[in-house]
Amino acid sequence: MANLISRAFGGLNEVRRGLATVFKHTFREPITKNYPDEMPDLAPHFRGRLALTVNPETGDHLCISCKQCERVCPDKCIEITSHKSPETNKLELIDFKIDHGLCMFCGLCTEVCPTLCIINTNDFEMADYSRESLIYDLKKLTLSQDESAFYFDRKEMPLPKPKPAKPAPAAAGAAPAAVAAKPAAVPSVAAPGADAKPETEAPEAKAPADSKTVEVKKPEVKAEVKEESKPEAKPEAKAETKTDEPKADEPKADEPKA
Amino acid sequence: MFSNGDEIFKISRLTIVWLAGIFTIVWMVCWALGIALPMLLTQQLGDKAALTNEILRAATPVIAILVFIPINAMFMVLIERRALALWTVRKGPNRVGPDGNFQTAADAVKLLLKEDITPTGADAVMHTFAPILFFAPSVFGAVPLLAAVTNNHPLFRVLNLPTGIFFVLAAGALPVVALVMAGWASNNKYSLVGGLRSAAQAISYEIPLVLSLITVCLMAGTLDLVKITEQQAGGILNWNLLGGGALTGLNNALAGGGAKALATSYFMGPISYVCAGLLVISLIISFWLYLTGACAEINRIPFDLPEAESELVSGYNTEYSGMKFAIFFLAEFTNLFIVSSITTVMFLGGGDNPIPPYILNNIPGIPQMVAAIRDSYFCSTLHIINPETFFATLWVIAKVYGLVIFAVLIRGTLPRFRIDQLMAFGWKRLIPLSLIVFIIVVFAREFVICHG
Amino acid sequence: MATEIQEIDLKTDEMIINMGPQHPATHGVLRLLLTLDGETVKHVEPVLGHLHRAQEWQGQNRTWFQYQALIDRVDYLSGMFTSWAMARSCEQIDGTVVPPRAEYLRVMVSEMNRITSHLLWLGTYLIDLGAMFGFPFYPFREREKLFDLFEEIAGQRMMFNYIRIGGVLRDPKPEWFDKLKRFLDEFPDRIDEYETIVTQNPIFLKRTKGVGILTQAVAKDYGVTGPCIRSSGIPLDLRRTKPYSVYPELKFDVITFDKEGDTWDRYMARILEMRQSIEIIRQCIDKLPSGDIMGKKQMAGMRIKAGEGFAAVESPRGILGCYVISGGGEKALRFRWRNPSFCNLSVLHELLKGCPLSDIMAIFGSIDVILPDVDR
Amino acid sequence: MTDEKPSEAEKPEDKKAEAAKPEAAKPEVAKADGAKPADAAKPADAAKPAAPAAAAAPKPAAKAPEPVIPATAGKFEQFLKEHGIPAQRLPLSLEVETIVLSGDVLQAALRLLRNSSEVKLDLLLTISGVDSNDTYDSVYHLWSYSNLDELVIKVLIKKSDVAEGDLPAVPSIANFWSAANWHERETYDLMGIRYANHPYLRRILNPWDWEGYPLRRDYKQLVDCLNDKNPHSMR
Repeated sequence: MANLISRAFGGLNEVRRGLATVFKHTFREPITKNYPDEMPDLAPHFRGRLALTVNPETGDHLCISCKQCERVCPDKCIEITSHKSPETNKLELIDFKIDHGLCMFCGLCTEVCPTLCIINTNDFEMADYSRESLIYDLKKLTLSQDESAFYFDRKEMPLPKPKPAKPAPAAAGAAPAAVAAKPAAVPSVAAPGADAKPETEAPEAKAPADSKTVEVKKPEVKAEVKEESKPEAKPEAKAETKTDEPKADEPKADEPKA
Repeated sequence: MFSNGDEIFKISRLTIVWLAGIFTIVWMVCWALGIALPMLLTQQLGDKAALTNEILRAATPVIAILVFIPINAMFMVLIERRALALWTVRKGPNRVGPDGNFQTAADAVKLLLKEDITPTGADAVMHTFAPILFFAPSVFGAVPLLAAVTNNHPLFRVLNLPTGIFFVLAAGALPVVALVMAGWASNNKYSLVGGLRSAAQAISYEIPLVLSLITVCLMAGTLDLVKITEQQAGGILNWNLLGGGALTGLNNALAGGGAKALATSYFMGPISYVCAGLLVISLIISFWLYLTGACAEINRIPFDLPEAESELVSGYNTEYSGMKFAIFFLAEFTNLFIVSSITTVMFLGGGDNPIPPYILNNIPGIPQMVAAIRDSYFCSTLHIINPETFFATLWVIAKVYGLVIFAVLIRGTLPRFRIDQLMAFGWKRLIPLSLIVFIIVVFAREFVICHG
Repeated sequence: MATEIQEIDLKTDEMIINMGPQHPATHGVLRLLLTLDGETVKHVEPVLGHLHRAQEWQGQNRTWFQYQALIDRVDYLSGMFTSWAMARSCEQIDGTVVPPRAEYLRVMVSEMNRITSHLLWLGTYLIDLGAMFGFPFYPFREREKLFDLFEEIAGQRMMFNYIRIGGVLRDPKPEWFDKLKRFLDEFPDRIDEYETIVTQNPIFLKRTKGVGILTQAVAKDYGVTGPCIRSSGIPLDLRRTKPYSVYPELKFDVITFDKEGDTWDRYMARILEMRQSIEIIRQCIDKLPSGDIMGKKQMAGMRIKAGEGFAAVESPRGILGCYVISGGGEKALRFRWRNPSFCNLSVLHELLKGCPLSDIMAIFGSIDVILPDVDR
Repeated sequence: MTDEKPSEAEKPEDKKAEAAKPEAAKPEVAKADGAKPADAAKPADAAKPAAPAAAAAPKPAAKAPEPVIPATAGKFEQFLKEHGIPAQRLPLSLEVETIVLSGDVLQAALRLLRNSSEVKLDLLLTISGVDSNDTYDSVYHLWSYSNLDELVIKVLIKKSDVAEGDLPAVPSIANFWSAANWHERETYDLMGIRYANHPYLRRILNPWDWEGYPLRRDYKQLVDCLNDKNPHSMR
C-alpha cells in the first residue's frame, strides 16, 4: 500500500516535471521562420536550381559544350546541343536544356564542369504549373553578369581567366573597345546588385529575364544565342550589351587552342 | 527569460480580441432577444405581449448556446494551435488574417464546403445520424450550466434545474452511443475498434467521474448548480477544491473573528481539525479524479484511445469528412469546454472571486468602480451590464480557459495509454480511490461545518 | 465481431486488418497483415516492397561516380553511413588509402548523422506512443541545427553525397567547427530535457517496460544488429568489435545492458548512444589532423579495380554492409546491400505475437525501421 | 573473382565487344541525342542486358590481376573437411576466406558452422545472388556475434546445368536459420534462384505477379527508364 502511494506520487511528480519542462518553452524564441516573408539563410554550397554562369568580368558565356555534365548526370536530365562551327572548327553551343522536373540536385554536373560554368544556385523556388515549364533552356539557365559575380564570390570559385583578346580579324576592332568599356560599366551595375539583395537576388532577377524572353525573337544561328541571352538577363544594362557582342564571339574562337 | 515576448504578446492579444468578440456577440444576442425585445414589446403592446415574452425568454438561453458553440470552438482550436506552437517553439498559424486570427474560421469554411462522403457499404442513415447524436447532448447539456456560470442571471434563471448536475452528467453520457454508432456505421475496421474502445472507456471512466462529483454534491447537500456555486462564494478558501467551508474557520479567523471563529467551525476540537484536513485532501484528490475521468470522457490525450491516430488512423471518425466531420470536431471541443465549465462550477467556485470580499472591498477604487457601473446608463436603463453577472462571468471565463489551456499542455506532453492499461487504471486504481474519497468525505463532513 | 452465440461460450471470429501501406504509424509504406482476436495479435505478416526503387539494379547500371549520388537514398536518414559503406568496400577493392583527415571527418559527420537519425527516431517514436503534439518537435529542432551544419559542408540537408570513394567531398571551414562545438555544448542539456519529459514518465514506462522483449536467442536467429541487439545484452558494435576507420583511436565503450531488452531498453540505448556520439565528435575535433581530404581523384569515368569485397559500417540501425563485385570497369557487376532495417524487420512477427493492437506501434517503432532501407 | 576460369572461354568475345564499344559509343554520345546507344551495344553478347549498361558491363578479364589461391587451407575449410564436408578453396577476397560448397552439403555445413563451439559463425549477414558469367552464385556472408571471424561461402550453379525454363535450385537454410528467410526470398525475387524447401518462397520486394528476375543479365525491361522517352519529360 505504501509502495503504491509512493509510486503514485512519484509518477505524478514525473508528470509534473514533464509538464513544467514543456511549459518552460513558453519563453523560448521560436526556431521557425516566416518563410515566404523572410528567406532562409542558405549555405553557399547549397545545391539548388542549376544555372549557367557567365564570366563575371567580361560577360562571356563560360560553357564550352564539352558535355561532361550531360554524360555524368545520373538522371540524364541535361541535354546539350552544339555544333562545330565550320570557320573556327570549334564546338559552339546552340542550346542547353535541363529538366528540373527530373533533376535530383546531386551536384555531380557542377563537380565535373571544367569551366565552373554550371553551378547550383541558392534558388529553390521553382514550382510551376506544368512539367514542360520545368525544362529550362539556355535563356532561362544563363545567369546575368552580376548574378554570376555574386555566385563566384559566394562559392569562392576562382574567377575564370579572361580570354586573351584574340585579334580575330573581324572582331579585332571591337574587342579593345569592349575591354576599355568594361571596367567602368561593371562596377556600376554589378556592385549594387550583389550588395543590396544577396539572398533574393536570383529569383528576382529571373523574373524579368523570363518576361523578356517573349520579346526577343528566336535565334536561328548559334552565335546569336549568346548575344540575345545577355540582354534579357541584364535588362537594365542595355548599353553594356552592345559592347559585349563582339566579345561573345571571341571565346568560341579561342576554345580549341585553350 | 522573455526572449519570446513577441509571441506571447501576440497570443495574448489574439485571446483578448477573440474572447471580447465572442462574448460581446453572444451577450448582444441574448440581450436583444431576452431583454430589449420584450421591453420593446411591452412598451408597444402592453399585456398582450406577455406570452411572446415568455417564449422569447425561454428560447434565449438555447439560442445563446447555439450561437456560442461554433464561435467558441473556432477560438478553442485556434488557441490550442497557438499554445501548442508556443510550447513547441514554433509560430503556429499566422497567415490568415492578422496574427492568424481567422485561420480556424477559414478551416471551418473549408470543412463545410468539402464533399461529404459516405463510404461504400456504410449504413448511410446511422452514418449521418451519429454526428448529430454526438453533438446534440453537448448543446442541451450546457443549458443548466448557464445560470451557474452567470451568477444566476435573471435571463438564464428560467432553465436552471434543481437536479442540474445530474442532468449535465446524463447528457454527457449520451455521446458514447453516437461514437459506437459512428464506428459501426462506417464499415471500417479501425472505426469499429475505435467505437468499441470508446464505449468501454466511457463506461469505465464514468464511474470515478460521477463518484468524484457526488463527493462535491455531498459537500454541498444539493444537486442544484446555482446553489453549489453560491455556497462557494467568498474567496478561494470556500471553494470545493479546498474543502468547501472546511477552512471557513480559518477564513473567519483571518477576517478578525479570532479563536472564537475557529471554535465555531471546528466544534469538536482535534477531531474536527483532522477531519478538516482530510476533507481538503480528499477534495483535491476528487478534483484530480474528476480531471482524469473527464479527460477520458472527452477523449483527450492521454486517453484518446478511440481516435488513437498512430494505431487506429483516426478511430471512429476515420470515414467522416466535410460537414459531418466538422460536427464531430465541434462537439469534441464543446465537450472540452463543458467539462471545464463543470469543473469550474463544481470545484473552482464558479464565478467567485478568489480574493475574499473582505480583502477586495478594502482595496481602494474597486467598490467605487462597481458602483459606477451599477449606476451607469447601460446598466440601469438598458440592462446591458449587470455588475454581479459581469464580474462573475469574467472569472468564469478566466478559469474555464485556464483549464482548457491546461488540457492543451497535457496534450503537448503526455503519451497515450494502452487500452488494457487504461481499463486497469480505471477499474483498479481510480474507482477504489474515488470510493475511498467518497467514504472519507461522508464521515469527515459530519465533524466540520461546511458551507456555513 | 461476435458472429454466433452458442449456448454458453461466446465464439469470436478472427479479424484481419490491413495496417498500411497508408497508415500514419507505419513509418512510410510498410503493410502489415494483422490477424486479430479482439485486440490481440494472432499473426502478422509484413508485406514489403512498396518503396522498392531497384537500388541494386541502379548500382549495376550507373557508373561508380553516378551511383555515389544515389546511395544516400537507400537509407535517407543516415545517408553518410550508406555512402561510407560503399566507399569502404570500393576502397578495399581498389586499395585506396584514405587520408587521415578525411577519416576523421568521416567519423565526425557519421556520428552527427547518427545523432540526427536517433533524434528523428525519438520524435516519431513518441508520436507512435501518442504524444504527437508537443514533444516530437523538440528532437526535430536539434536535428535541424545539425542539418544546417550538413548543408554547409555537403550542400544539402539529407542527400549529402559527402563521403566519396577515397575521401570526403569538402573540407569544412574553421567557423564550421566553432558552430559544431557550440551545438555540442548545448546538446547534452537538450537530451536532459527530453529525458525529463519522457524517460520516467509513468505512462511511457507503462507502455514500454516489459513490452516486446527481444531474447538473445531470437535476436541471433534473425540476425538482428544495432541498438536493438545491444540493448538485449550482446555487445556487437562494429566500431569496437571490428573497428574500422579511426575508431580504434577514439575512446568510448559499447553500450549494452545486462538483461534481455524490452522496448524501454532500446529507447535508453539510443539516448545513451546520442550522448556517446557527442563525446566521439568532441574527440575527433581535438584530434583532427591537417592534410589532404581526398585519396582518389573524383571524376566521371572513375574506375575501381576488379575484385569483390564486403565492407560494413555500424549505422544507427545496425550493421550496414555493402557487397560489391567490380569488373574493373566504370560500373559495378553486382551491388548488394545488407540493410539493417531489412534484417531487424524480419524479427517483427516474433515480437508482435500475442501483444495487443496498441503495442504494435510501440514495438515496431522501437526497432527503428526505415522503409527505404528495407525496400531499397 | 570467382568466375575467372569459366570466363576464359568467353574472353575473345568479350574483348571484341570491348574493343568495339568505344568507337561505337563515342560518336553517339557526341551527337547528343542519347536514345540510341542501346542498339549498338547489343551486338554479339546475348546474355548481356539490353540496357546500355551492357556497354561497360563486359568483364575485362584480361585486366584483372591473376587470382592468388592461397596455398594453405583456411581455418574453416580445414574445419569443414575434418567433419567430412568437402569444401573448395577460392582466392581470398580482401583477406576473407572464401570457400565453395556444393548444394548438397550446404545445410550440414552451415548448421555445423553455426552451432559448433569452436567456430560459432552465428551471424548470417546476408545471402546474395550473383549472376556471374556462366554460373548463378548464392553467396553467404557469415560473421560471428562473439568473435572476429568472417567467412564467405559460395554455392555455384552452372548455367548449363539449369534446364530451359527452370530456375537454379539451392537448398534452403531458412528452416533452421530464420535470418535466411527473407534474404532467400529476396534473392529468389531478384535473381531467380529457387531455394528448395523454403517455407514461404514468394516474391518479397516486387509485386507477386512480376515477370522475370530483374537483376539477371538476360532480364528484359518492360520500360527502359534510362533511355526510353517519357512523354512528360525531356528524355
